Amino acid sequence: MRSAAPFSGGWPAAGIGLLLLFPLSSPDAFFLDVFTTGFLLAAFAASWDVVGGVSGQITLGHALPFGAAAYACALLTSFAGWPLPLAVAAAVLLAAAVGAGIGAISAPLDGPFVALLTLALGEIAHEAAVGNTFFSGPGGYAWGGEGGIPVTLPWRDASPFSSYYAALAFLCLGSFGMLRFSRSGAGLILRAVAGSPITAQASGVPIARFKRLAFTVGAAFAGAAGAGFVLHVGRATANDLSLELSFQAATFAAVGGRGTIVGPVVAALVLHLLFQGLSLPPSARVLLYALTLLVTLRFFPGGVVGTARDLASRLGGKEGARPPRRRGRKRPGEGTP
Amino acid sequence: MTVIPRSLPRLPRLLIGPAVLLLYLFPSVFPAPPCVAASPPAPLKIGVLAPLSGPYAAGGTSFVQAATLAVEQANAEGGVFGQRVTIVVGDTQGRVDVAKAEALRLVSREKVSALVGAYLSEETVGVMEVAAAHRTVLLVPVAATAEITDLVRREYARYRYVFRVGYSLPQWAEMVAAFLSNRKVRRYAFVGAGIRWNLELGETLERIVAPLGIAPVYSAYYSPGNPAFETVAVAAAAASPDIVILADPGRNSVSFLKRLRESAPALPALSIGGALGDARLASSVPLSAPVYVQAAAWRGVSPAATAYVERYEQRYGAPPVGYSDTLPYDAVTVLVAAWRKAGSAESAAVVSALERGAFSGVAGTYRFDAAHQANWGAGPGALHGTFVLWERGGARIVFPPP
Amino acid sequence: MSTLLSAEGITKSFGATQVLSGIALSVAPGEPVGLFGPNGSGKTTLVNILSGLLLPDAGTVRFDGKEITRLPLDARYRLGIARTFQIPHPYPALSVREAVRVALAADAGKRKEGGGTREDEEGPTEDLLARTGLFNQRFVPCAQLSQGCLRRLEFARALACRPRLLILDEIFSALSAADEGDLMALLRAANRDEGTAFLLVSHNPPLLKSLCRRILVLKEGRIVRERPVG
Amino acid sequence: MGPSYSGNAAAPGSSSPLPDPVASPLPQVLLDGLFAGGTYALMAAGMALILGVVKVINLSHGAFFTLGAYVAYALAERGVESPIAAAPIAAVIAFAFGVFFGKSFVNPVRRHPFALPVGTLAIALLFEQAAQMVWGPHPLSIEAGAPWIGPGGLVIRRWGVIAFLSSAALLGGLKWVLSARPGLPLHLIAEDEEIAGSLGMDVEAIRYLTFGGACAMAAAAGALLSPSGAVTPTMGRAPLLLSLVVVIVAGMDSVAAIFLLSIGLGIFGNACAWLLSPQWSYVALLAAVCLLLSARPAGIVVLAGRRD
Repeated sequence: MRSAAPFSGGWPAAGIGLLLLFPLSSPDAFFLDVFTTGFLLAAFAASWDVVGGVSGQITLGHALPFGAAAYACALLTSFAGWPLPLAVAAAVLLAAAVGAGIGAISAPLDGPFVALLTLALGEIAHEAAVGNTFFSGPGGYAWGGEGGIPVTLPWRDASPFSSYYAALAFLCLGSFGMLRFSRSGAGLILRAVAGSPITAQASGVPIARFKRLAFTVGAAFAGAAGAGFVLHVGRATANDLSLELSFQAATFAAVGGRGTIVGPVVAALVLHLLFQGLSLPPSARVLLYALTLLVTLRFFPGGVVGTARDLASRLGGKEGARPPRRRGRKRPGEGTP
Repeated sequence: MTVIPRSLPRLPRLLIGPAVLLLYLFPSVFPAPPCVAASPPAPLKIGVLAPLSGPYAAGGTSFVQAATLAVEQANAEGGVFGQRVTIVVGDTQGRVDVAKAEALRLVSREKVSALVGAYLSEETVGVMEVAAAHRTVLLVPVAATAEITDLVRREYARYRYVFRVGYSLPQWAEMVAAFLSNRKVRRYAFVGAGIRWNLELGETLERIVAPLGIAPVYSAYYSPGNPAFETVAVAAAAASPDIVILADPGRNSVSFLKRLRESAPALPALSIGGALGDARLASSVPLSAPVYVQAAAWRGVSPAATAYVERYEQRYGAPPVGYSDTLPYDAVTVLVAAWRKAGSAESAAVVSALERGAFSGVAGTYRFDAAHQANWGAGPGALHGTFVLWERGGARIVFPPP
Repeated sequence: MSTLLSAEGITKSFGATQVLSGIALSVAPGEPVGLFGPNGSGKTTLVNILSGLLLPDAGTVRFDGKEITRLPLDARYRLGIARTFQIPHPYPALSVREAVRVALAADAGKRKEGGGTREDEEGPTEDLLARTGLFNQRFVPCAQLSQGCLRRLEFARALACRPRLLILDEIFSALSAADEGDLMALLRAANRDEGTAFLLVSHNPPLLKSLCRRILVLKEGRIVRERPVG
Repeated sequence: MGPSYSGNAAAPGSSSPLPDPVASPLPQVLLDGLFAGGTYALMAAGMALILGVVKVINLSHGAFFTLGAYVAYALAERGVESPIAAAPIAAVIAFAFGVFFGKSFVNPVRRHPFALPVGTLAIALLFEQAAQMVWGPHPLSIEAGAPWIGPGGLVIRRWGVIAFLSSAALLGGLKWVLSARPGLPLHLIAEDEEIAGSLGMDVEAIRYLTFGGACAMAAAAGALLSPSGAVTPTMGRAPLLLSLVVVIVAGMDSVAAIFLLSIGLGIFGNACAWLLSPQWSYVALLAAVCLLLSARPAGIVVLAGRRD
C-alpha cells in the first residue's frame, strides 16, 4: 500500500482527539462501556489485519490467540494466584507462541487452505474450552466450560472513565505499533510475500519465516486485546474462542480495508458503536448490520478506508511523480551508471 | 468532504472543526438527563435481560414474553403503590460482555428499579457484577450454576441483592431422582450436550440416586458442533436402560429424540425442560413409548397455573414450555409481590422482604434460603416442579400426583 | 576453485515423461555460459532445478564445492545465485522502488541478521534503479510496468545481492532494441566489472554468441554439444 | 403418527417389546455414518458448483439450507407432508433469491476475493434473522416417518436414505452437466473466464444463474433433510462447516472425490463418536481436516512448477 499520503495523516489525529474529548460530554456508563469494548475489538480487528491484510494470509481462527490470552489471564490469576501484570505479560507471550505455532503449521499452505486450517484450529480450541471443566473453584463447583473462568482483579468495580481511557490508550498504542510494523522493512517484505510469493522468494526472502512472523506479531497484539477484554469483562468464556469472533474481525477488516490497519480500526469502531450503542431492537439490529455490510462491500469492495486512501492519493495530484513526504531524507547519492 | 488545505497549521485547525460538530451532535443522541418529574409518577421499570438474537433466541423470546404477561397481570391488579409497572428489555445475545453492557444501560440510563435475568450462566454472573455495583435487586429465573448462590454466600455484603428463583443443579437432580424412584426405574441412560451444566447435572444426579439403588448404565455428552445423534442413540439403546434422560433444553433434544425413537421405538425418554415442553414439537415425535417432560409448572398444577397457561396461549398462540417462560413469569410475580410487601422499590427494603417473605407464584410458594436460593426440591413444602407425559391429545401430569 | 557451479547426473520426469536424463554441466567463476535448445528441450526445468525451485529426481548440484541440491530458492539467493523468470510475476501492490528494497532487505539480512533498516538502504536502491534505467518509474506500481521495464526490474532484483552467478531464463526474448541493448550492456558490465558468472538461457544463437564464451546445447533432456565461442 | 403408547403408566422397566438386540451396534453406527456423509455430500454438491464456477466460498449456503427446511415446514403445515414434494418448491424459491443476490452482489464484487465471502456471510445473517422474524426463534419439527428395518435389526433411517440417494443423484448430475455438452459453458468458465467471454458466452448471466442453481441445491437439501431434526433459524451453520471442509480439501477437480470424502468424513465422525466418545467426535473431525490440509502439497513449489 502506498505510504501515507498527506490526506490520511490528519484524520487519525483528529479522530483520537475527538475520542479524548468525548467523555467530557458526560455520557452515561453504558456508552462508555460500549466504547471501551469497541476500542478493544478495534485493536483485535487491527491485529487480524496484520495477518490477513499485510501478509495476505486470510485467517478464520484469529480468536484462538485472543481467547488463549483471555483464558491464560483467568487461569493464572484465579488458579495460580499470579499478580495481574505478570499474568497479562505471560498471556500475551502465550498468544504470540500460539500465533507462531499456527504460522508454522499454515506456512506451507496458501489461499483457502490457510483459512480452513485456522478455522479448524480455532474450532478445536473452542470445543476444548466448552467441554472442559478445568478445576473446582473455592465454592466446590467446577469452573470452565461454557460458564467460563473469572479473573481475579485487584480492583472491584473499575470506573467507566478509567476503563474507557485505558482501552483508548491501548488502541492508540497498539494501532501505532501495528502501523509501524506494517510500514517497517518486515512489513514491506510481508506485503511482497502477499503480492507474489515466488518473486519474494526469488529475492531471497525466506517466506515461511516471514509468514510465521506475521502470525506471531498479529497473535501477540490479538493476545493483548484478549487480555484487555478479559480485564474489562472480568471473565474468560468460550465465546472468546468462538468462530463468530474470528468472522467479526475478518468482517471489520473487509469493510475497513485490508492492509491499511487504520481501516479495520475505524470500521470496528463505527460498526460496533452503531450496532451495540444505539440499542436498537434485536431483529432490526441484526438486519441493519447485515444490510450495512452488504451495501458497504458492494460499493467499497476494497474497504472504505482503502478506497478513501486511493481516492485521496489520486485527488492529491499525481502521486506517482512525487516522492512521499519523508522526514530527514538524504539527497540521493550520485548513482554511477 | 473538501480536502483540508495543507498550508494551514495542522493539528489544532483539524481538531476544532469536527470536534465541535460531533460534540454538538452527540449530546442530542442521548436524552437529556430527566428533569424533576412534575408529571404523574413515572412507571416502575423492571429491566429484563435475555438473549433475543443468536442461537439462544428461542429461550430468550419466551423469557421476555412471560415477563410481559406477568407485568400486565400486575397492572391489572392495580399496579404497585398506584404506579404502573413496565419492563425494559436488553438483548444479551448470549454473550457476557453484551449482557454486562445491557445491564449497565438498563441500570444507569433507563434507571430500572430491579433486574430479571439473564438466561445463560456466564451472562448471569456478568450481570451480577453490575447489579452488585449499582445495588440493584436481581432475580435470576433460569441460570442454574452454583457459582451464583456461592457468591451470595461468600460475599453476602456485596451480592445480597441477587436472588435465584429458578432451581439450582442439585435441586434439579433431586427432583429428577424423586421422579425416577416414583417410576421404579433401576437403570437409566443420561445424554446431553457436552457443556459444563450437563456434566455437573449428570454427576449430581448419579450421586443422589446411588443410595436409592438407581444407577446410570450409559452416559454420553455429544458436542454441539457435530452432535453424532445416531451413534449416541444406538449406544443408549444398546445399553437397554429403563429410561433415557435427555439433559438438553435446546433444539437438539427434538433431533435426538427422533433418532432414539428410530433406534429404540419402545424406550421411554425424559426431557429436562425446554424445547420438548412445546406441544408442536412433541406432536412430531412418535409416541411409541412414553415421552416425559420436566417443567417448573403445568396447566392443572394450581388454579393460578391454569389461568397463566390459558392467558399465555391466548396472548401468544401456543402454551408455555414450562421452563424458560414459566420461571421468568414467577420471577416477575415474586418481585412485584416483594415490592408490595416492602412498601417501596428501594433495594434494601426489597432484599429484606424477599429474605423473610413467602411469595406465591405459578409453580408454588417461593421462600429463599441464606444463599438466596428458592426452595426447590423433593422435600415437604418445597417447590417440586411437575413431570408430564405427552399423549395424543396433550400432556398429562404424572408426578407428583395431583 | 576451478568451478563455481557444477551439476552431475541431473534427471527429472513429470509423471511418465522424462524431461532431463543425466545432465552434467559446470560454470567457472566469472564465466559467461549460454544454454541453447529448442522449446520443450527441458531448459526451464533445468533452470528451476539449478535455482532451487524444483528438486531433481536424481543428481547433485554444487556451488563453491558445497552441495546445494536441496537448498531452497531464497537460500541460494543469499548464497549469491540469483535468477530471473521468463514470465515475471510483479508485486501487485508495491512500487518499483519498494520491490527493489525487498530484494536489498533480504540480501542485507544475509550480512547482518535482522533485515535491512530504512536509512542504509537508500543509497544502493537509488543506485540500482539508476543502473537499470528504472529511476524515473520508481514510484510506479510494478503491475503497471511495460514488458521492457518488468525485465529491467527482474534484472534489478537479481543484481541486488551482487550475485556471483546469474541464471537468466529467456531474459532477452521479445524486447525492443533499446531495452535489449541496455540489458546486454548491463550484463556485460556485471560480468566484466564485478566478475559475475552467468548462465544465459536463450533460443537466439547470435545473441548467445555475442555474450557468452561457451554455449551448451540441450536436446531431449541431454547436453549434446558444447561449442566454445572463438 | 406412530402407534400411540396406550399402556398405562406401568413401570417402564417391564418387558416391553424391544427389537432383538443386534450382535454389536457397530454396523448400525457405520450405516448411520454413511447417511451422515450423505448429508455432507448433499450440501457439498452446491458449494462445489459455486466454488468451481463462480469461484467464491459461499458462506450463505447454510442459510439457503435453512430456507429449504422452513419451506418444507410451511408446506407440511398446509398438508403437503412429504419432503420430496417440498424440495422442488424450495429449490425454485431459493433459485429466485440466489439469482437476485448473484446479480446484485456476487457479480459486481467478483473482482475482490475477500469481500465476497464476507458478503455471503452477511446474506446468511439476513436470512437467519428473516426466518426468525417470520417463523419465530422457537424450534419447529416435521414428522419424520418410521424407519425401515433391514437385515439383523439394522435400522435404515428414512431421511438417511433420502440424503444418500439425492446427494448421489445431485453429484452425478453435476458431473454429467460439467462434462457433457450443456455443461460446456460452466466448464469453460471454471477453467478460464476470459476465454469463455471471448467465445461470446454471457459470463455474467451464467455466473448468477449458477449461483442461483447452487442455492436451489442447498434449499432442496434443506427440504429433504428437514424431518431429520429440528428446524431453527441457525440450523444451517453446523453442516456448512463440514461441507466447506469437503469441498476445499477434495477440490473442484473431481466430483467423485467430493462424494467419497463426504462419506468418509461421515463414517469417520460416527466411528470416533462410537469408539472414543461423542464429545470429541467433532474435534476428531477437525483434527483430521488439519492433517489432510497439511499433508496436501499446496505449497509454492508445486504451483510455480506447473506455471512455467
